[in-house]
Amino acid sequence: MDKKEVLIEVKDLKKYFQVGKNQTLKAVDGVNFKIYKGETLGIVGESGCGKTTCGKTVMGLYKATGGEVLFDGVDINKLNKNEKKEFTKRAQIIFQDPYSSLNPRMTVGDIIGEGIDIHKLYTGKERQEKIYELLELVGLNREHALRFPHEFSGGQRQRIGIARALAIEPEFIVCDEPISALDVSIQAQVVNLLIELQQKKNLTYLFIAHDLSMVKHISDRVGVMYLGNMVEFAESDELYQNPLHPYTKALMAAIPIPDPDTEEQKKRIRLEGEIPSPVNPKPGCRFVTRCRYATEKCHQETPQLEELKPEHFVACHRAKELMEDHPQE
Amino acid sequence: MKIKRKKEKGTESMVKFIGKRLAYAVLTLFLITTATFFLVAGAPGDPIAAKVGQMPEQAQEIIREKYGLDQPVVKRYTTYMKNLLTTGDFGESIIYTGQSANDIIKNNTLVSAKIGLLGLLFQTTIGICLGMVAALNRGKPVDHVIRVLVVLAICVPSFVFASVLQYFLAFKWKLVPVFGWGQMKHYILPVAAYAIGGIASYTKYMRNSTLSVIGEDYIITAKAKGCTKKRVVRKHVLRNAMLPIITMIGPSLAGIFAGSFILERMFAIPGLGFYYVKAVSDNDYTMVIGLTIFFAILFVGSLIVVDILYGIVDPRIRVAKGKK
Amino acid sequence: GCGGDDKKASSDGKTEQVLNISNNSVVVGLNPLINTTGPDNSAFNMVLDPLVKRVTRDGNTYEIIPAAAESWDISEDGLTYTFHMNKDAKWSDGTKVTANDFEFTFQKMATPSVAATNAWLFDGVIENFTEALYDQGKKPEDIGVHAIDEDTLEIKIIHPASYFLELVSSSAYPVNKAMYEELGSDYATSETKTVFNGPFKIESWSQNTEMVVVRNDQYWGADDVKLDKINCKIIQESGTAVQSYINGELDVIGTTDANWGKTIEEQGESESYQVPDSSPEFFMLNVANEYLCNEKIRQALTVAYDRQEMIDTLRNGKGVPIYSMMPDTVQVGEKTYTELVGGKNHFVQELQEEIKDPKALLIEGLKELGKDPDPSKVTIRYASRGTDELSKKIAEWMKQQWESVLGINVEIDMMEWNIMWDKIDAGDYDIATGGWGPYYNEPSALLQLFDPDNGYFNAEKTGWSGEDPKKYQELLNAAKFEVDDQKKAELYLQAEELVVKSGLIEPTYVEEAPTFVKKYVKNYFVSTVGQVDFSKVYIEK
Amino acid sequence: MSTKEVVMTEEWNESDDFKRVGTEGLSGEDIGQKSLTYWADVWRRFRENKLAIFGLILLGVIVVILFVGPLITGQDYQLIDASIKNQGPSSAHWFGTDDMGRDLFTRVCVGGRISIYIGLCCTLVMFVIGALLGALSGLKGGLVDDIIMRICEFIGNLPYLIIVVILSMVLGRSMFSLVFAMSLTAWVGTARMVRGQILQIKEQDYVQAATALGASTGRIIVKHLLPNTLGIIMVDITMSVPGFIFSEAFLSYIGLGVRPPETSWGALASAGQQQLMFYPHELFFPCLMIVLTMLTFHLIGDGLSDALDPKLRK
Amino acid sequence: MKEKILEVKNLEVSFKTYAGISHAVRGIDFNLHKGETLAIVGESGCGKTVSSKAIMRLLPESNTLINENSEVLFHGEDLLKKSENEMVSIRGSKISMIFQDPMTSLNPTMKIGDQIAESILIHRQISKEEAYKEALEMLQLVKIPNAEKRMKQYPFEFSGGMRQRAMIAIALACKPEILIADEPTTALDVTIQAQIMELIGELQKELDMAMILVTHDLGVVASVADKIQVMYAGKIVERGDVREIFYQSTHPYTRALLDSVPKIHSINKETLYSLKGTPPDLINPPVGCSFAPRCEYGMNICRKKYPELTKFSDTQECNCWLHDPRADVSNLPENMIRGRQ
Ligand SMILES: Nc1ncnc2c1ncn2[C@@H]1O[C@H](COP(=O)(O)OP(=O)(O)OP(=O)(O)O)[C@@H](O)[C@H]1O
Ligand SMILES: Nc1ncnc2c1ncn2[C@@H]1O[C@H](COP(=O)(O)OP(=O)(O)OP(=O)(O)O)[C@@H](O)[C@H]1O
Ligand SMILES: [Mg+2]
Ligand SMILES: [Mg+2]
Repeated sequence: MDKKEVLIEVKDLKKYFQVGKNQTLKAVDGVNFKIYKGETLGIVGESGCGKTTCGKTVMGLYKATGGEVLFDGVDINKLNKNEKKEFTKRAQIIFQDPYSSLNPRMTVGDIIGEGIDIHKLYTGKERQEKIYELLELVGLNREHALRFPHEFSGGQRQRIGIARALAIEPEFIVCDEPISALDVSIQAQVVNLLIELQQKKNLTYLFIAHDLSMVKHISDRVGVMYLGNMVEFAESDELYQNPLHPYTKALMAAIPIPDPDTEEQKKRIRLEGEIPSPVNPKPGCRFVTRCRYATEKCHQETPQLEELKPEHFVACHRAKELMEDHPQE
Repeated sequence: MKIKRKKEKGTESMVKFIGKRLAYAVLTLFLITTATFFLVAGAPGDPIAAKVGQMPEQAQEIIREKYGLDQPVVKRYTTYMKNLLTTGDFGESIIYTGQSANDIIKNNTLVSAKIGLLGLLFQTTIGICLGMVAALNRGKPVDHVIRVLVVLAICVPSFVFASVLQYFLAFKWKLVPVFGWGQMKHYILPVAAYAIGGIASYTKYMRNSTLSVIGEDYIITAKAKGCTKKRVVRKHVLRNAMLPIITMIGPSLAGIFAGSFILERMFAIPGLGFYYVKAVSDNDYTMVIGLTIFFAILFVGSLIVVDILYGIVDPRIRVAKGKK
Repeated sequence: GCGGDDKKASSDGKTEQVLNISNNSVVVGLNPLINTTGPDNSAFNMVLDPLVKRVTRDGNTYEIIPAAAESWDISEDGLTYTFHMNKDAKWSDGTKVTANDFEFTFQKMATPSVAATNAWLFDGVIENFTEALYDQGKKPEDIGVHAIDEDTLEIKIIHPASYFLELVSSSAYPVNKAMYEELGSDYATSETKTVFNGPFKIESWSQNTEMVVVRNDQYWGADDVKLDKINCKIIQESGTAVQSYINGELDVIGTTDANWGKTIEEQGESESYQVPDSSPEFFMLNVANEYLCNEKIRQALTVAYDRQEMIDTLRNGKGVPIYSMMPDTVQVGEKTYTELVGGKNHFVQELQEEIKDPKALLIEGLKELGKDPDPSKVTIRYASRGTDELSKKIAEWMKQQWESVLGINVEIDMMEWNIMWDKIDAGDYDIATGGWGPYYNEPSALLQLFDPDNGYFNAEKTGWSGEDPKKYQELLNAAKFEVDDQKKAELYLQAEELVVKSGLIEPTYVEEAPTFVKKYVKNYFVSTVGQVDFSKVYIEK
Repeated sequence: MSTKEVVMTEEWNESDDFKRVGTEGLSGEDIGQKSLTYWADVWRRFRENKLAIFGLILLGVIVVILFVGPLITGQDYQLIDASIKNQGPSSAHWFGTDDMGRDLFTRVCVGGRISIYIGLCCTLVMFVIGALLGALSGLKGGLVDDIIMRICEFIGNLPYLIIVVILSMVLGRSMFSLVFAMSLTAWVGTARMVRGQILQIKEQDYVQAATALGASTGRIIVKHLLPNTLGIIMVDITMSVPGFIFSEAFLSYIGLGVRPPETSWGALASAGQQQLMFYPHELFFPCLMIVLTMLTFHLIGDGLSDALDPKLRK
Repeated sequence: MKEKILEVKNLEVSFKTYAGISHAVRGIDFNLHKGETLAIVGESGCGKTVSSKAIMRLLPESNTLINENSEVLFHGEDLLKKSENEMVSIRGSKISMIFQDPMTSLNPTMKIGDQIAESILIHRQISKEEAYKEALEMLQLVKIPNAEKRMKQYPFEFSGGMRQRAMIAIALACKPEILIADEPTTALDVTIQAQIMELIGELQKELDMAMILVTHDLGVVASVADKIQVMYAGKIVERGDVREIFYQSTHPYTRALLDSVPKIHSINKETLYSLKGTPPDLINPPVGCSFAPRCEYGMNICRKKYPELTKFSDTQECNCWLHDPRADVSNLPENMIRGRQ
């Protein structure tokens, strides 16, 4: 872990959506993290907790409501037109939904070539060759360049999306749940491809997913989000072995393991209660409605991320005492 | 796995919501009045030409003065607006000397509304029924017959339809009076002629909407519960399929007062459509503005009504707006 | 109410005296001072008695008969009219109809703020009327209309006018003084805010549905009025109206459609009457136009089509061609104008005989103007009067006639008629369609139109210039003060020659629409101005 | 691995049959369907819709008749001949003659050209204005959107007839003013629809993907937004052509239609309506053509919207 | 072994589509016993939903073709031969179904209470009030807090988890003998998923219901299922009880499924097992074993002839040529080879 170069630093990032009068949906509410060059940072969390929003804000696709995103030390929200274009050349995104992320009226070749055209990287034959190369890189055929997205299956589409992102040879890619829409048998194809590419091209990933096993599989470090907040953040093995936040614990316990014996022995941590709405959230810890350790303080104050163990951050008022009470858990 | 986006609608109260709509509506109405005024004032053709045509110049002046037509347009506009805003009076009709536009509108709306309402009633009920029947029998002969009829009905101009109806039903077979107003039998022809196009389009929309509802998951849920076909249709399909239809009713709702010029003419129905066309072609600006505002109010109003109506039928919207 | 059940015989065995008629345009209002459209006048004709009435009798004859005035005297010089009021005349509220009511009516007409639409007709006729109306130093009280006493009304006019009685009969329906003073501008805004002194009174009125009038029991001649009730429905679509006539829902119908006419005749229940209209149709040419300033070209246009054929094609033959601005029914004193001038007024016919080759004449005219003699280079705009089917057909027919006979191009401009007036005002037309219903049956009622100063089609609008307009004016003035009918007619003839023979105006035809009346309706005669004396009509089944 | 082979190898050849081949020959990324461009695919599905194809053919036939018909009969649509008024259909006059003795067939053809021409022109104007403003409104959002939407509401409420009358007077009674007046109010609907579409598509990930790639707004509009709204717009377009033909008929009925001697189906129908009782053919033929044309556009429109419906795509 | 209540024999379902006839389910057989949980796993489009809907006769009549020889015997009576009226009385009362997507499976314009009560009203001769009271009990049973208030609310006022619970309440309102749960938790979060699955388990025990659980989530299967059948391209390729499938799967597809899921507790990051290619087109299903083209161990024969059934135990059986004595079993993972019975 020593002396890694920071590529991206996210400071107190906030993204609110105005949904009707006096209705603020705090999709991301004060998130901090760093991504080092060449690593994969995973983010997990329930559906709607703000993962996609976070990823898109990091990409500058949403204008941040507050906080900053420093890419190589420069705030991406303060870039001028040219710098912005330069930024887009270095950072790319792969979308969650392989169906809506490809323009149905463009050929696969054009979709992949779009970035090349925009940044005028190659023209003519070279461009064509590059596209073929990319297609083959993601495991498709040259002939597919002239086809349209609707002719492809979900996994293939996702790979087209990956090829599109790779076309301009970025350093950093936000992978927004690139596998959640795919079949089990296809998921592995994509994940393997991503890992392979990372090794080949020394890419940096922000890997978003709600499938914890997959996140763990691919990530070096993992952040857990709950309703717009980052509640826990650690190296992946550490996190999975010693979750500290009550939510993370529940999450870990809830993950169904495809192994009947493990399942049978599994201790269940039952979470009661429902997930509150992110619209006009109450102050205090967001998890308070479902947390069995909640105290008065949790209702009043929003906990901040604290480094309870080296490189292991938790945002919970009671994490420390709980950790000491049940060191094993 | 789909991305689910809970569209938490604003929780403004209904009153506030309507208030805002009304404010917009008032602004729109004001603009429309202004524009209409200047359009009509600027339009070629003299509203009192018919009256003063033959008169010597001096005599014409007297009449012009009476209607303020000797004033510059802007002055006329301010005077008119002042009067309109303070008294709500559209002014005396220029063509129908001695009668106020308000009275003319008041006296004729009801007639137009009767035909219109009846027409709308038939349009919606028959349209909705036929649409349902077609959708529920998709691909069967009934469906085909209904669809063909719908296209035909949409394709025949209403005046042609009206003429033919009048010729056969009234003149040839003497089943109903040729024209007239006041008794039930007089309604038959105009209402039929008025409704036919609407029936067709409601049928079409209802069919589509029903088909899409039938494909929804909750219909399968209902079937899985053990609902009989009839019950599924009555309890689950109908209400949901009618939701989109309600947005269609909005503009028609405003339209029922407007009257159909052609039908009024053919069946000698004393409605507003006649006045409207006449006022426009005669440059009777008080009448034009009066009618325009009247229709615009109805239009804007009906949109609000539809919103409310929609809220009543669709709980999702009702609560979103009415919370707190 | 509906026409259907009105036919039943009443209990005492007598036929119910209910007449169902229709009109294609609405009665605008009930105030005779400001409502003066055709339908308004028809309504007033039933419910208001002017001083005298002009009625039509069988055989198309006319007669001025006593109405609110039972008799009248005309002074030697023809300038003072004294009316003796009918002492039995009462308003429908039972009050007496007095000379004061009429005095008041005329005074109101002369009041500028009232903006009475018929006022101008008396401008230049009644003493001081002009000065009062245009606020030139006289007050409405100063006009030459005086109630000597309750039963005597004296009217002083400026020049002798054989048509004055007729004018009074058609354009001076009375208002009730007492009521008017009470209601002011609210007078007669509805049928309940007015009173009637005619044979009928309005029972109900819904503007674009129906007007129902019933016998006015207060009417002095009520005993002679046979009809109990008249339902006058508004039916704009002529087809609808005819169908309902055939179906028995109406008792009277007018139609120019030959097919309907045949159907009705085959039905055998109707009597048909044909009365030529008194309103000539004509084209007027804008002399300011580069081509139309030439007399030869105008004449060529005038004779380029056959008027009878026009009537046959466009009006199913229901019309009478006219070759003079004056239909043959126009009178000067006792006799018709045509009769007095020995038919010399048929200028168009004259021209048609003279000019055998209109195209050649046109080319001659073009040469005179120093223009390209090729007629196909000439384009003339034709302005329609209205946008209805008939106007369209006339336009299309005229276009074809002029184009094929003269080889010129005609461009049709369809326009609403108020817009056409506007364009004529602005001189923005080449050939415009005109039609005129004279207010009284005398040549001046039509010739005045073209008065270069004051007429509706004044020189400004027609572009008429040079000596002719002055001469025209002088001739009309001379005629005004001429007492001898023959001489008067000659003066009119000279004036007419200036406009018609020069091709400035092209008279075409008068309409002669048949009116079908169910046989059981008796005494139903339509006048040339379309009026019916309903007080004599009755039903006999 | 065709079926034939299976039959042949009924007797097993153990050594060969049980030879491991693994995933060999699996062109891993074989995609089942034929390669088709989006529009080719739409066209394919459209073609399968027999009614729509029927409509298309019928429309073609109608258009051909409109242009070729008068050449065959050799009649002049303007020629008035009082001697042959109101004749029924005959070999000389296929649709009979009108009340001024003009050949009705030729008039229907000439009128039809104008009606269709009006329908197309109005649609074009409506589409251009509506699509531009709608796209602008949907894209820019905020104040621009607000203003455009207010304008739409405002124009939508203006009395249509007044605009027709005024324009026909100001601009002269020409086809241009008629087209202008009719489309002036009609674009509002298109603008609303395009705006709605754009708002929807704007949210799609592929638009954001383009943004992420650094695409300019212009590129996004041209490459992504417009092509993807086109489908829905096309349905709207096909459906509005007959709508305009109808409007013109109404205007002709109240005397505000095309300027004579030109004619249109609306004008012919309105003239024919007055002759219905005695010469029904004068109403029947223009109406027949209106109905047929409307029918074709409706069928085509229906077919298109089915073909474009994403739910029906495989 | 408990009583057999459902027996599916040679169920074959196809659909008429634009592109041709799609053979969604191509002849499947299975039995269901009282109280047991049968899981059907397989990836998207393999026919899981179609087979379960076929049992309930809920497939659209217009374009569905069911083979005449297919049988669905419920207590020995063939459901496929029953009239629509008879089916109505079975659906919801004897056999119930929960659907995949709780967001769209509830009528948006009907109050939750009414939707639950409807189910009771249809099948039992009781008054509205009573039905409503029972519905309330059901809602409490599925642990929805504030049930009384919730009864009067509309689906959109419920969160996803609550909606899914309402669905369960509807399905269980009449205490059915069989519950078909079609991916009941796919749309939910793991924490909520755990709550729901546990709930279903409890209720199942309480009512001694048989359950068919349709899912592609092997984790869920591992925790609740008694028996598993694996489907691929419209056919069942392997079945067995839980442990047999998880620890001794005999079909390469089953293996692939299991291997492509990352193991959360393993520390080393080996490359995931990844299947090449995509599932076959059901309009022209391949001759032979439909998995053959993607199968690492595929042989020539696999692409020519559909493999016969091999039985390994009372419960486990599999259709795969690899278990033919003549098969080339080199490199085959140890635990895939099992003795035939
Ligand atoms: N454009 C938007 N306008 C308003 N609200 C939004 C918008 N985008 C997202 N949201 C809301 O923000 C919250 C977070 O959404 P986001 O898409 O980031 O969640 P997520 O963690 O990616 O969920 P999932 O796992 O379902 O993809 C949600 O409540 C969502 O409804
Ligand atoms: N009504 C229908 N018409 C045509 N084809 C259908 C229909 N319903 C299902 N299919 C097809 O049948 C096949 C099997 O579908 P099914 O829904 O059973 O899959 P599944 O195993 O439930 O998948 P998932 O995990 O995605 O729910 C699919 O190819 C599907 O496209
Ligand atoms: Mg997301
Ligand atoms: Mg499924």
